[in-house]
Amino acid sequence: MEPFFKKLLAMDRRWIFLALGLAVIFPTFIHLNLPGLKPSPNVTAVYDLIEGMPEGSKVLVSFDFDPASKPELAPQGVAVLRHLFRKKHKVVAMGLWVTGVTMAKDIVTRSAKESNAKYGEDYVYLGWKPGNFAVIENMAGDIHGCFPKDNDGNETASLPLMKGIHKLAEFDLVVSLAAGSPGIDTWIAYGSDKYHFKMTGGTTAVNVGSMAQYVQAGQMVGLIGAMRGAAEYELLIDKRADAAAGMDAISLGHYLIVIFVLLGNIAYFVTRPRKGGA
Amino acid sequence: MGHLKRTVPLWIAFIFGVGLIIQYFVPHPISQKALGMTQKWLVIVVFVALLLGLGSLLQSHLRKIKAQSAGWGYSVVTLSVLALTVAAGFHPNNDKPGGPLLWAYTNAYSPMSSTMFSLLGFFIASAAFRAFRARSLEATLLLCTAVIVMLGQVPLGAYIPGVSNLSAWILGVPLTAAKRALTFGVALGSIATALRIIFGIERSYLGGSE
Amino acid sequence: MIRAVAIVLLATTAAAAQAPADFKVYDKPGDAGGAIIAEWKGLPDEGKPMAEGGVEYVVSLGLSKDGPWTEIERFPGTLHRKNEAPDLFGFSKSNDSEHFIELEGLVPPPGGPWLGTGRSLPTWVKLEVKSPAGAAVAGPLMAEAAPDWWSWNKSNVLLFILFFGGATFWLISKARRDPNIFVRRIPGLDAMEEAIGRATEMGRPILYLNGLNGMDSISTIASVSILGQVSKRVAAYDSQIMVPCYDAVVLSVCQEVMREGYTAAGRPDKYREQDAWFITQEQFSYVASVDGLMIREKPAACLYMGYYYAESLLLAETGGSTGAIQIAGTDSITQLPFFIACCDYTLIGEELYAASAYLSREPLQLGSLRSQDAGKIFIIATLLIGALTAAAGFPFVKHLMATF
Amino acid sequence: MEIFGAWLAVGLTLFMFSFLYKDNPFYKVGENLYVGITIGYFVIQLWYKTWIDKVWDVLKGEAHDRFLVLIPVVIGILLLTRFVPKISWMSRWAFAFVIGYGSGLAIPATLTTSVVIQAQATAKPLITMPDKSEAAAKATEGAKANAEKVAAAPAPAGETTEAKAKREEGVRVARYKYLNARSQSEYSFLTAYKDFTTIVIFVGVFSVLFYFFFSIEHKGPVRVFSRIGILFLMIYFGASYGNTVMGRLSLLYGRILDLKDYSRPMYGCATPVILVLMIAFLAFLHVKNKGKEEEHAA
Repeated sequence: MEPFFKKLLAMDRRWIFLALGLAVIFPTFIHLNLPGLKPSPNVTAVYDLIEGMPEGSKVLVSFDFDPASKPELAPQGVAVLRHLFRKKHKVVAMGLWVTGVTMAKDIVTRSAKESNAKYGEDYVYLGWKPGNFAVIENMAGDIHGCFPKDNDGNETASLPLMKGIHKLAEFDLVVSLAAGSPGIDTWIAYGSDKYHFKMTGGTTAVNVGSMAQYVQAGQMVGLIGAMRGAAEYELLIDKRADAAAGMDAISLGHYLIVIFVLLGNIAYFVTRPRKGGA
Repeated sequence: MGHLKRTVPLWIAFIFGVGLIIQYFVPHPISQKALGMTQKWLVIVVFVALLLGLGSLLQSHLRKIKAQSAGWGYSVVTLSVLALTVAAGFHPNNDKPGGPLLWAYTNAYSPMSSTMFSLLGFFIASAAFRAFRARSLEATLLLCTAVIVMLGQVPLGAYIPGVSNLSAWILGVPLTAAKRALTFGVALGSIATALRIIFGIERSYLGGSE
Repeated sequence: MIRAVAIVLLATTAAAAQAPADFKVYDKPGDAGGAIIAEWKGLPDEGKPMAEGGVEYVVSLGLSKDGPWTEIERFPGTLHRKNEAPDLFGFSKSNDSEHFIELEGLVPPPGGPWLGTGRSLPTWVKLEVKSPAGAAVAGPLMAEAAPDWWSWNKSNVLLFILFFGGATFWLISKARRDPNIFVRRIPGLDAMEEAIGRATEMGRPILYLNGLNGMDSISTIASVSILGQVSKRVAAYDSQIMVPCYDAVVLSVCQEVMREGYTAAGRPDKYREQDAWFITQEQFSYVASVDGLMIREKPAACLYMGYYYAESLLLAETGGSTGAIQIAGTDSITQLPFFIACCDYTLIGEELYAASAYLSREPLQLGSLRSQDAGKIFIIATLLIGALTAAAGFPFVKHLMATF
Repeated sequence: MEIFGAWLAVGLTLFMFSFLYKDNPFYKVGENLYVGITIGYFVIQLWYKTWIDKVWDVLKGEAHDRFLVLIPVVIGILLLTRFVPKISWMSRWAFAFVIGYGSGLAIPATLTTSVVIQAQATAKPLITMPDKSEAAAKATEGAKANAEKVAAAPAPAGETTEAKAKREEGVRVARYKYLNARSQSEYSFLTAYKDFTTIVIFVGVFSVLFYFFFSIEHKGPVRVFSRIGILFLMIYFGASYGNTVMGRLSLLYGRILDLKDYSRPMYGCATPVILVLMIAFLAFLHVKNKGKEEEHAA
């Protein structure tokens, strides 16, 4: 055994890179569905809210993040959209962060395609407009005025779905997936506090603490927190996808590091020169 | 001349240093306005200093290109991409959707910075393998807490009895203690250093006396 | 600063209810203006529900003594107690039964700034008490909101600054008289000398990083003065140093400091301005570049001094893979674990600030180092006394350490 | 443009990842391109956000004190004197401004956030004196009654798993509230645990501070304390290292997910194509260099 351990101690670190890389990539192709995940009350609250709305409710989903927070928030978006389309709700998507426009479009189109939702009738992607909170204020007065054209340049007024929606207050629910500000806080301050629509959303691990106050204060219903929250949501809609795979990948990564550390220590004790030995 | 070179800067540091300490205790709008204004000054100084940085950067890359020293082609890459980015920035549509600067941001800047950041995932593993060896009592303690906390983080850790509670306790109690003491130390050290500067004892930033 | 009308005018319009005693209205002290405060003593039964004889307070504002009045707030006797605002009233026990209300940034219905920022119009405040027994009115009283020149409630911070500054001065002047000061060994700093020596033997350069903060950050200032000491030794050993910079101002200061280091070592001819250069001011591209530099130039020693963020591990792990001796020093508490894991020596937190004094061996610097110890003794004593007195039921040390 | 963007993003991502294998031309191109972009971006940001917004627009404006913005411009220009060796000493005035400013700003700010607030949080009584007042006893009684009531409530018929989980959570919360109230009115196990926590934090803070003493020789009791301090530091280092792994692996997973996204045919299978090309090129380089080395050896 000793030569093996000696080799292990002197191992090129690239073997660790390779092992870790494989451990993280593997679950994205083959879902392991490791046990141990349990939906938290905040995530269940979001699920219950969407589940409980009558079919055909109008929901605005705002993608308020940039690619840096994609791993945490994109799976939340996909899971929520899947749920919305499955319940036959009408989805209007948009974003307050200019850096997230293309990414949000990709998420929306993919989820819609998978659920056979039709553009213009079941969902619309409005894109982005400058102005942060001012966008929300404008939308409160007149959505068509604020977004005369959708992201692809179609006349908003010509889209069947948008014919029935003119003001922010006409939405039954607004979902903000936010990596910071503008985001949930902006939607609450300039939107739901004034125009009284229901509000929910999701955020990144670092923001969970500061956003949880809105849930406690009753200004929003539930909150999806980081990748773990997304994985819990996937569990609830019974469609394990990127976030569940992510949790598996991350868990595997942890185990791998722990195993390497343990092996390294065994090797260290086996190979170290013994005191007073023969 | 000596005065201008050595005494004046010491006075400038003293006046701004003491001024800002006093400002902290003065709630009057004039004091708030002065703080806001001087904070903007600092930003503007950084802007002008950028020219200095650009000068140094151009010098070092042009030197390489001129001497055609090893890898000079990469310097050409840096400088031309720099020029392209600046040009894209002055495009009238620069940061609107579809504008060139935003395009470069989404498709080049952002993937590269998140990739560099994600390399940490690999490095945190290899560094743990090399560093976490039970060589001494201290090293063993470090190793054990790291392993317990790692196991406490993953959903499966909940199945190992005691791990998640112990990990939460470590993160809540001894970690807080050490962090607090470190914070005290750092605060005292930085205040002492700041005082040394304001009172002109620490003047190495002024360089030579000539 | 109380420029208030503190005369108590007790109007007794409704005989049945009792008007609160000591109704006062005055400018809020220690603020930027724009706020006034009204305070009064609570009534005996105010804590009870309305039906059982409790009270409701109604605060109204007006621009003249005779109104018209605008109701600002209406609240039961259990709210707005003075003990909610220790920044204004301290921690006295009587605060539990006294009330206050802070009136700020209010605009009366016809428009116009009433209590805007800075100085504002004279404002009349009227307090009505409503209870099942009837109603009573206190006031109206007048006050003007005005900005103030001193925040007395921050005095504890000022005291500490004076104590610490005084201790520093005293210890420095002591050091001037008796320059033999004991300083415990800091292994990381002793190793620096060895690392520079080794670099010379190997004929490879030393890489020195100043961290990712600007020149206005104290950690960068500490790092730059260590660079001064290091470059002195580099010059003496005739070694080579590379200082890739993250910030243009830091770059210029580094050049100045290095030139001085070489001059002090008697080798001004060896100083080359291009040994310090600017890379870029963005976290990860800076790291990408420095990592590449490490792999290509294979420095014999990497010194990381200053403030670092997440990139600490990217730097130290790459440096470690090249076999360099690595010494880090940072006050970035979150990044310390990664330097500890990857570097041969790490200056932990406060040691970074001690480094320049330690290396320079100048009595004045060492004297100020002792003021850091004095600060620690002060903190330890405060905590001990605080814990003991708190256990005995006197929380005054805790109150002394309240920040506003 | 979108497909080209995807190819660029994938290519650059893989270029940066190739550093894990070793330094190679792909990484060098990526690295230099990255530096170029970030400086360019930085120049643009500063130009618009600083020069235009904070200087140019102010100067063009009407404010009577608008010319004050020229002061920092002059300070900045002092820095530029470094390009002229004869008057380069003038740049020190600018250094002094920046450094003095930072020092003055740091002192009160550090004191409040890092010393006073932290000290306040640490100076707790090490042993809790139970609150013997009637109100405290009453609160405990109330919490106890409530906990018993919640625990005794029967499960409704046909309860869903989620509703059951919520109900059980409610029972736990009520019980915890009771234990918490009891720990304040009498010396219970929870009180002892809380005191233990306070004492551990206290000892930890003290011993680590002892470790940092510079002008006292570390022997005798100081040595003992500073040794304990080191142990606390080690626990801190280990725990916060372990605690960071999660975040770093999430980032890595995010990148992998992006690469997987870009493997789809709608992006022209960017990831596998570029990956194969890169591996082929690196293999070619490897063979070529090996050939060279053998030539050298011969």
